[in-house]
Amino acid sequence: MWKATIKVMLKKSVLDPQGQAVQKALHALGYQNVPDVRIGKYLEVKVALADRESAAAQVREMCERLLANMVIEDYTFELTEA
Amino acid sequence: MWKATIKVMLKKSVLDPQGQAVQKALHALGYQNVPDVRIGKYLEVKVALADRESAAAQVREMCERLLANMVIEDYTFELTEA
Amino acid sequence: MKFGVVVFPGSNCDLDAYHVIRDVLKKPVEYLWHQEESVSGFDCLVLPGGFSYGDYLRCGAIARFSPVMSAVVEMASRGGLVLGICNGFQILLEAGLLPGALYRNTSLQFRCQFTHLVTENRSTPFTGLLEPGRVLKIPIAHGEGNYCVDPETLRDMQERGQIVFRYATPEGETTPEANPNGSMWNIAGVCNERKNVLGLMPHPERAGEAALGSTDGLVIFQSIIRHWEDSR
Amino acid sequence: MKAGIWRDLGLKDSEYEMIVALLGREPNFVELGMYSVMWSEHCSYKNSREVLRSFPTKGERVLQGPGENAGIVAIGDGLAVCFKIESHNHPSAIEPYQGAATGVGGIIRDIFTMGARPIALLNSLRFGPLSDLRVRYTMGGVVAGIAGYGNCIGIPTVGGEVYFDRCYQGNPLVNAMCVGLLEVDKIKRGRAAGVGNAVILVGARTGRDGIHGVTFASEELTAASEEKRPAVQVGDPFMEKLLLEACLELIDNNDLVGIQDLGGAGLTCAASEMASRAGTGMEIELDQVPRRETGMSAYEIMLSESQERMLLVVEPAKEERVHSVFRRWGLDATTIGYVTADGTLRVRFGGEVVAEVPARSLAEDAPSYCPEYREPAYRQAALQLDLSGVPDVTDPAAALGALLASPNIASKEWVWRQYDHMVRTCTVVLPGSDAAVLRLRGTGKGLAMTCDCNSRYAYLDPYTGGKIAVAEAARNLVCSGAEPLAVTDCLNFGNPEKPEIFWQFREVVAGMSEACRALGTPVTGGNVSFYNETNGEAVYPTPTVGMVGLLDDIELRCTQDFKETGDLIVLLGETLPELGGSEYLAVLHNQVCGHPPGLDLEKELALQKTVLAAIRRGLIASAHDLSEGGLAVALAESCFGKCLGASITVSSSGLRMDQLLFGESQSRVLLSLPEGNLAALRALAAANALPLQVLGRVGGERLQITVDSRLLVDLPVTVLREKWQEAIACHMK
Ligand SMILES: Nc1ncnc2c1ncn2[C@@H]1O[C@H](COP(=O)(O)OP(=O)(O)O)[C@@H](O)[C@H]1O
Ligand SMILES: [Mg+2]
Repeated sequence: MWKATIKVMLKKSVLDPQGQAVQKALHALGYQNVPDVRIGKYLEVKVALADRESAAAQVREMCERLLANMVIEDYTFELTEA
Repeated sequence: MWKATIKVMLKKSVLDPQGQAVQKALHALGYQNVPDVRIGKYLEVKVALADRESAAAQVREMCERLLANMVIEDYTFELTEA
Repeated sequence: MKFGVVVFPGSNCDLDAYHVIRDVLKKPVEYLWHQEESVSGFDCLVLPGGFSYGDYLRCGAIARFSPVMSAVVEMASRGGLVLGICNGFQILLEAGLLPGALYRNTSLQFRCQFTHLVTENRSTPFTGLLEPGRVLKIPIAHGEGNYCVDPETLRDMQERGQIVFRYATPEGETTPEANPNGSMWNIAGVCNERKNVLGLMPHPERAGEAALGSTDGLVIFQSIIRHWEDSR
Repeated sequence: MKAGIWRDLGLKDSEYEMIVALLGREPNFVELGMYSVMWSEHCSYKNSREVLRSFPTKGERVLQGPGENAGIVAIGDGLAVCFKIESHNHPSAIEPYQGAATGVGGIIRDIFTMGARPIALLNSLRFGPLSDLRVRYTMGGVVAGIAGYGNCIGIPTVGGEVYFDRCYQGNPLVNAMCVGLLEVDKIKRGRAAGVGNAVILVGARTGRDGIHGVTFASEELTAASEEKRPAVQVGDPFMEKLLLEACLELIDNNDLVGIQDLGGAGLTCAASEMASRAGTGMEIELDQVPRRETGMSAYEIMLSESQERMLLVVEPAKEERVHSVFRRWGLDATTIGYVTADGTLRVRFGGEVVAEVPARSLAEDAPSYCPEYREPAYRQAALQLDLSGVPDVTDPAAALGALLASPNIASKEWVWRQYDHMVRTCTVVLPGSDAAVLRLRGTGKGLAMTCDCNSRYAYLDPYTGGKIAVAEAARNLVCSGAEPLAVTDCLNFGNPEKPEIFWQFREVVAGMSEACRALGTPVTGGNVSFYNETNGEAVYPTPTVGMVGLLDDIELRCTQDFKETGDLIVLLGETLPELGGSEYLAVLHNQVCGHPPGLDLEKELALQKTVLAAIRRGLIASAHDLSEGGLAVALAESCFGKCLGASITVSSSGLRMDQLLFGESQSRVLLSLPEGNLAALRALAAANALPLQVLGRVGGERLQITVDSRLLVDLPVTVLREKWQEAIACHMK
């Protein structure tokens, strides 16, 4: 069994209105020293497979098919034994 | 300058409808070997401070004040020099 | 008695709350810009529905830091009446004026529809005029109205009468089918211990005229007015 | 200039030569980019302009016809209604949520640009069959995107239509309509008048998104589209809400000389159109444009289609006031240039002039083409329908159930319950009736609005299909008690460079024009969306008609639901032996063929007059237009709202049973009314020479249809309603 921790972020070129709004809010709260905020998704997905290789392949496939929207998002992931 | 990567997740005791829906969708796509999915937020926040200690303190404060809702969410973060 | 309707950037039911108070209930009402630091002169504040700050991050999370909110908190602590509707409810939760949290509907979709409500506590300033057993028909319109609180707090709230409205069938039964968003215990609206702050997801201001399909929302505003008059 | 580089930007060789002739020199790369977007089909209407001239565009009430950002029609009391529909098909095909969301954002800007407060949204959607996974993903995303934007900005989405057909599988249609309200003396136009006035850019910062979006919209979708697509735009409805409030505040104070949104072709389009309309020029300093990304070139800044931006022209004396209003709303506003007298759009960047072209040449001088046209070969075969090979319906109850569960007829509640259709508390007829009705506070009046098109008809017979789209929209308004005012249209077609497609286009527009003339509803604006093809297969010609109507007395509004047990049920109009192009043939016999129903505009007018007069006299309890599924479906739908049964008896009088129950003959309306009002209704119908048939009564819990004394349908309303209600939701689970 593997646990994949997946980060899905908007591509750099794509507007992140949420990140911008949060950055502004942080400034208003007095945290002027925050020059950048980006907000994405974080997923923990368990996969019942024995070897790391095939787990990685499946996670990659699941990301591209469903978990990330490849038109506007990028993803990265890590695997740990679970 | 530090980059904080922050994960905000619903507390274990709180039902995660989005995680459940994604799990169902993964099963429908044929990934029956996925016993658990949890979904949260992932934030990248830059902080212009010199030492790690004060950066960590500020990130913690920002999380508790704004970035996470401690009633239903937990957060963890990591700092890397940026 | 004077009402104030707080306007946050992104509020959009401010207009509707203002309209029902001024044109239907014929009571004095003014808008209050979120940067206002004083709320003196107002007897009841309404935090209206909408998408303050786009609902980015979490609903109500950013708005609760607006300058006006310190004054709202202060007014609430003096026993002043505060009514949070939908996004306003979310803001009150984020500000800690009410217990619990609201998150994604279990359907993961926005829902705009009429719901029916039963009243658990008829002795709050907001429910005083409700006849026993009356079921209110009031619409909801939200994507994050799933109320959640830890079990101990829920028990305390039940004991203290802080659960005010629950989703029900038209006949008044609080069945799972009548629950539009997955809320714990079908909760639609709660108040604070002192009962002077109410938050609810349904929109009473949208149920103020027969042309809109229901006038059941009026009783909430009328109760507020009666309570204020009685307490003078 | 590298030979042929213009071709990569979508310009023909002859167009490049025109540009050289206009400038008296070769354009530089920035200039070439500007021409390429302004002369794209999307911006210049170069293939459609001539044909569109046949639309009637004038009328007593019309204050603004085509040519501005949206049309405007007077409605009395010093008020006017402003409305427009626009497509966002290709972006929605690639990224359903954001594509649809930004489509909504764009159409809202078109409305408040004119000085109007947006009060309602509608949408017309078309997808492939719901059995397809990708289609369900697309539909889910599109609906969520429309909801995400409209709900957040606080404008109710009150109506629309949704259809499913294989022809839309790879190329869904997403048309968004916005309706706004304004005072007649506050109309704003996109004009850069007044030499020396400041040009101010407000709203979101400019990024690299959507560069060449208009060129993309002017090509067919192919496998390569994935790579070619411009960076997809992400909408920010919160930003637009602030922008909307700030702009309306300034307009209300009369602080603006001109205003225009930045849509397709971004700054290039807004600057050149505003200058061109006013006969002025403009000088712009790109260094001043606030940017979201580093290292952007002049080309990118001029062509960016970043959302939620507006361009304003302001007198110098009012500049500071304007800036302060935006500051209060937390928005960036930057003076980026000024209006000049010489008609030239001059762009500076990094201290150099990077573009210098006549503004008018960008906005007005695009070539106009008259593409070849030819009747498509499919047509003669498709029009053939030999009914002798189609057995008449043997189990009408089962057929009715199948039709009610067909996604094209089934309840669209799964869609509209995701839209906030109540915000602003003016929606007095919610989604689910023939048209939505909004009250106009403080006047006692109301507006009805609808979107309609049956593209199957338009495919089989484009001329008739165009006519019917207009007539059906008007009929839906009339059934709500409104007088139809005017039309906005979204013409979705395939590649106009194919003679068969252009033939469809010409026929449809001719049919629509005829209907608009006959019904007195001029066209005040619209949008043409060509190149709706995947791998060479075009969608059905789909001329979506958006229409707005006026109710003088909001109390006299009408809905399609039966109201009272005992009311009489009456059919106005005539059922003809027609079955071609019907939903019945498609669902029960898997055939799309035959002549669509005919439309006699005189009869249509007589019908609409009668219905409107009857509703206005308060004679009518319910009115429902007969459309897909014919009489039986309309009857069932009228039962559903209040879950009231009905019992009717009809005689077949020579018609086949399927024609009688499910045929889609035009110009028919199903009414219910108290028995005491029948005589007055008869008199009205007789005065208009309109056939009237009393069919039966409202009441009970069952729908019963008797034909020639045989009880053919006898089912509980709840059973039928469940099929109808659950069909789409079941697919989308
Ligand atoms: N995409 C949509 N958005 C909002 N409302 C919709 C949508 N599609 C359909 N509706 C509503 O559902 C009802 C039925 O639609 P439709 O069958 O197209 O009506 P009609 O045939 O009378 O034009 C109408 O009230 C319509 O406005
Ligand atoms: Mg219909």
